[in-house]
Amino acid sequence: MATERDLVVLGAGMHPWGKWGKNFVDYGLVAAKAALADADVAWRDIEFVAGADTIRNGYPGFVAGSTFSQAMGWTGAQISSSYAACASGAQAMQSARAQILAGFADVAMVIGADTTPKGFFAPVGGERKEDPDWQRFHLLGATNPAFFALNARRRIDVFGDTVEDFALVKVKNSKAGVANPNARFRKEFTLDDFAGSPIVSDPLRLLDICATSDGAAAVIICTPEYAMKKLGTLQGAVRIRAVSNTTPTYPQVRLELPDIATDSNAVVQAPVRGFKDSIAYNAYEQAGLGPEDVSCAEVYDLSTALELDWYENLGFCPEGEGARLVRDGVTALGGAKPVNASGGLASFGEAIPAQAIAQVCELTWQLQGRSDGHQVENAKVGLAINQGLFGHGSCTILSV
Amino acid sequence: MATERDLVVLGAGMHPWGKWGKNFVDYGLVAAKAALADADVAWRDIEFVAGADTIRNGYPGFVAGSTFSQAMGWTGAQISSSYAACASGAQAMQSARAQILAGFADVAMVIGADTTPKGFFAPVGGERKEDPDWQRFHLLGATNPAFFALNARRRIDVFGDTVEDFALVKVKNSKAGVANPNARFRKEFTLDDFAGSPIVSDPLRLLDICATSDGAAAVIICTPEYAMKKLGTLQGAVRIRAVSNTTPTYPQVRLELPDIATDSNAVVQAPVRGFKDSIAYNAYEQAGLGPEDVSCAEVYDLSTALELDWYENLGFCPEGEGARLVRDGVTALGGAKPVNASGGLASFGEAIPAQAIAQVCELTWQLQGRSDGHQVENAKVGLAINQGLFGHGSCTILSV
Amino acid sequence: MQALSPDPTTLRTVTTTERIPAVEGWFTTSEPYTLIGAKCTGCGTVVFPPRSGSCPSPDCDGTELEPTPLSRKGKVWSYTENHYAPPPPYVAAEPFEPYALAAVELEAEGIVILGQVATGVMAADLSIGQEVEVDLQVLYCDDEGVDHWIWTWAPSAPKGSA
Amino acid sequence: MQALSPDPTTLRTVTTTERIPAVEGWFTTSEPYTLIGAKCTGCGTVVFPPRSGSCPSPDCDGTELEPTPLSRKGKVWSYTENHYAPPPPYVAAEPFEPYALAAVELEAEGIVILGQVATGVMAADLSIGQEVEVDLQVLYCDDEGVDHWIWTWAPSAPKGSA
Ligand SMILES: [Zn+2]
Ligand SMILES: [Zn+2]
Repeated sequence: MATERDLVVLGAGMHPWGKWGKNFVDYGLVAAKAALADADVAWRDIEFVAGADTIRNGYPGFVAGSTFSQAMGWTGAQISSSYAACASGAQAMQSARAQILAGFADVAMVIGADTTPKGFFAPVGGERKEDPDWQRFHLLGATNPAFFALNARRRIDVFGDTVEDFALVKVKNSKAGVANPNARFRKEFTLDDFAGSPIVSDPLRLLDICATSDGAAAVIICTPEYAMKKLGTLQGAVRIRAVSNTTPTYPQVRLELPDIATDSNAVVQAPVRGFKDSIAYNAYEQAGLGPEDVSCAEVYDLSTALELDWYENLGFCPEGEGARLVRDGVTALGGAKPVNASGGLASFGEAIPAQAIAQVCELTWQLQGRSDGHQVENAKVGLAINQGLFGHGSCTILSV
Repeated sequence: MATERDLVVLGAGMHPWGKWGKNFVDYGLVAAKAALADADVAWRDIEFVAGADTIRNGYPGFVAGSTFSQAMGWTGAQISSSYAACASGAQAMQSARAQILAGFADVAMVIGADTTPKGFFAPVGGERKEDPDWQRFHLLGATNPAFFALNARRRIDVFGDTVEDFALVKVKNSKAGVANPNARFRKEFTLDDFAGSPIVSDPLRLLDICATSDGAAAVIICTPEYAMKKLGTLQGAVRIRAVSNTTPTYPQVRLELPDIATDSNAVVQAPVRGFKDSIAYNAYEQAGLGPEDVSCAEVYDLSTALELDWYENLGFCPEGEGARLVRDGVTALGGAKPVNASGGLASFGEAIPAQAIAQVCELTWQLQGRSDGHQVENAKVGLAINQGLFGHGSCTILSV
Repeated sequence: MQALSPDPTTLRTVTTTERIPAVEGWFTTSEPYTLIGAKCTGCGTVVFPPRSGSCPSPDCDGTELEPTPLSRKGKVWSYTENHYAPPPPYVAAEPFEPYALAAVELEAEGIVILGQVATGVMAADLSIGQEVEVDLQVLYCDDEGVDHWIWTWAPSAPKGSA
Repeated sequence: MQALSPDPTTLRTVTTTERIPAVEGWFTTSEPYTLIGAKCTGCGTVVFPPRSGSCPSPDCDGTELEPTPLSRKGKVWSYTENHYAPPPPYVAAEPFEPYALAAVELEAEGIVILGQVATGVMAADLSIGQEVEVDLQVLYCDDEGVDHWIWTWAPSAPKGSA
């Protein structure tokens, strides 16, 4: 049951994902205005603006909270600008949530937008010999897909997964995405399409790996009191039950982006729960909910195989059994545990600071029954999870 | 009077300011360990880590909260990484403060560190035609000192200030800084030194403009309950009365870094209170205090003339009368309103993400009576103020 | 497709007479020289540099802004002189010559706009409240020898002179 | 100061025989090739890449770490093959030839370390659990013709062979 600490998502708005190369601010403005309209809140009424930063767009990207506040028109609001790689959106969510729960604001905007270059993500420019992200590219050529592939290979050799299992994730997600007007790729892929897809990082093919996209997402969140005044009832209101920005516990013994090596477990024993398990665990604890309560989940399918890992980290099945869930249709739209009913990153491509906020938009609409053509029936609890480079956990749980 | 909402600064630590070109993480570790020792808190007990980012040190700089958490040893803490240019430290303070007041943590670390290149601050690399910061450098060669100079020139032509008034600020601050072991420049300057100082941006000379430095600062903040358990009493505890991250209100009619133009006041009237006035005003409101209550203030003397502006923005005197305060010794150590008893940026040089946190360290020690040689007598209320590019206000008020 | 190929004669004429602005759409490159702002079609608010997509006023939902020429003349709000070459991306001449910058208030628009001051006019020649007007000069010459132009603030001709 | 000037003869010998590492202090450049970690003098925790100033364990206040050679041999934890040239700052050969990467577990240290696999050894030649050992190869040749070396994981020679 939601308590008075469980804030309300009053409105959600997105700029559709795509690849146009426009200024990221343009996308953000569209999302901000859509979210305000959805919430029926005037921009002047927003007391706190939490921006999720982008690091490839110069100064305006580093100060996203300020950039969007100025673009919408300065109102004297308090602001924050957060960066946590792929988890930036969740960190911005938590920033706004804490400000409200601390009593500094009643209603806030959380916003992120990005515009992205073509091809693999490369590190930021310049020679920075002490930056682990620079080192892994320069010394090893260890791209993001290479890290995804190391985990995919483990699944094959240790759990018996097949590359066809991975492809099934894309088939499932692309099918759901066809009906999503905010998705970039609205084409249904089949297993046959994979044969012609070039291998990028063995065993992963181009179709296994998510693209980089332009896009923007914003949500308006507020106290239950504020929502009550606005809506007249909290019946059907989407509540924020948990936001987890968990970091690893030493020693972190699973090789994670962008690290060249794990911590050592020779002197200090590894924690009971691995990093990715702990992200979900902490969110469940905060919400007082468990995997059995989740109606639908949005997880980061940066690679197809990675989605299978998330099933296990989320407790949807024991470790090593993720492939069974996609094979049996459990995680498909219409299955018992629909995952990425939005179409996932397979259909969107990733717009880094916007993506975790977009997950919240999608879940909000699912819980409100507004996801025409890709609606999860009777959705009551939605969960979004992902992970950013450098130990950034990100998990949000919503419920009606 | 402090209330239970007024958190406690339990410990403060710095790495002395200087110019060694080491990795910024090395400096931060020293400050973090010093702050923990000062607070007598174990690293494992820190529940939230708020990092202030640096944007010239690659990925680790963008995720300062994560970088310092990993460097100190992952503990599974929740984290944030904030960027707001010169106001980054205050935004990180408010991030940690809100998390605690929202009930997500009882004790948190706020930390920032930087290492800086020589010379003027230049924009981040690459051709970014839509970035206002890139534009002002490329199209006009409008450096930071040029903006400082525009304001200094106004003071001369409109208020009747002289360049000697500006120099007096440096004379005053450099004198105080001699006794500060964390200051970089511990040399007392005289008016005679100014004659030999080259003009950088007329009317400002090199000695009028603050240098860029390496440095780090960290504070441990906690709930009054946590402090009570630790200290046995709240008598003499340094309380956080206000943190303001105020943005401008449209139209912003004063030309501010890095803008090429102000907003227009032709259709929408300018707000009663200008941006810089509003930063202090909001902090006073939050604290329930006024300028008359302030025992000592740390203000950003990025240029000498700028310190005079702050006197007026802080309500220490009416607009245009700032120079009188420095002439009459009112703001000197021993005066009625000591400003920059630490030595200010004149003695430190600026280490961007660390500076606003360093201001809090300095005020904490002043309020605790630990500022040997530059102690403000009977200091009860301390105020720190600054402003970051792109509309970032930053004001913190502490009291015992 | 023939029609789309420019006449080489015309092309040469254009490249020799047209001034390439260092930034697109901020000012006119032929007389009368003016800065170009954007005006919200909803509330009439003007903004410089010009922008699109969203009115800068927090009370206006306007998303359409159209280019609008700004007043050619204004009054100096403040000024300074750069004595050291600014860092890149500024393209500094070598040897570097100090130059002035002025922030100028356009009364009708209620905007203060920063700009380089016309070459040769220094801080000592300026004062607050002085009337200046928009002119153009070369900001830098690129590696291909093409000049890139920028607006400047130039003291208005004294009354009675041409 | 005479004593500080190197003997040109010696210098030449050094530059022709010494291998320039692509990164300083992470591995030995003469046999036996090993990776070099850092070991906390307080608690004995080992970390790779080597670092200084602070023990990586949250429970240890240690600030002194000393270089320590790591096990030469380990077992493959996982592996992959790059089929496209990584972006800069990787210096890719042209034409680009696919190569393998392996994450290798060092049992004694309890660390998994990523590395390029010795040229010519591809994913099809690898399996999880397989023993590999540290070797060196040229990562890239810089504009001055100087080779920069990197550690690799190479399958250990089968038992009984040299
Ligand atoms: Zn308008
Ligand atoms: Zn240790």
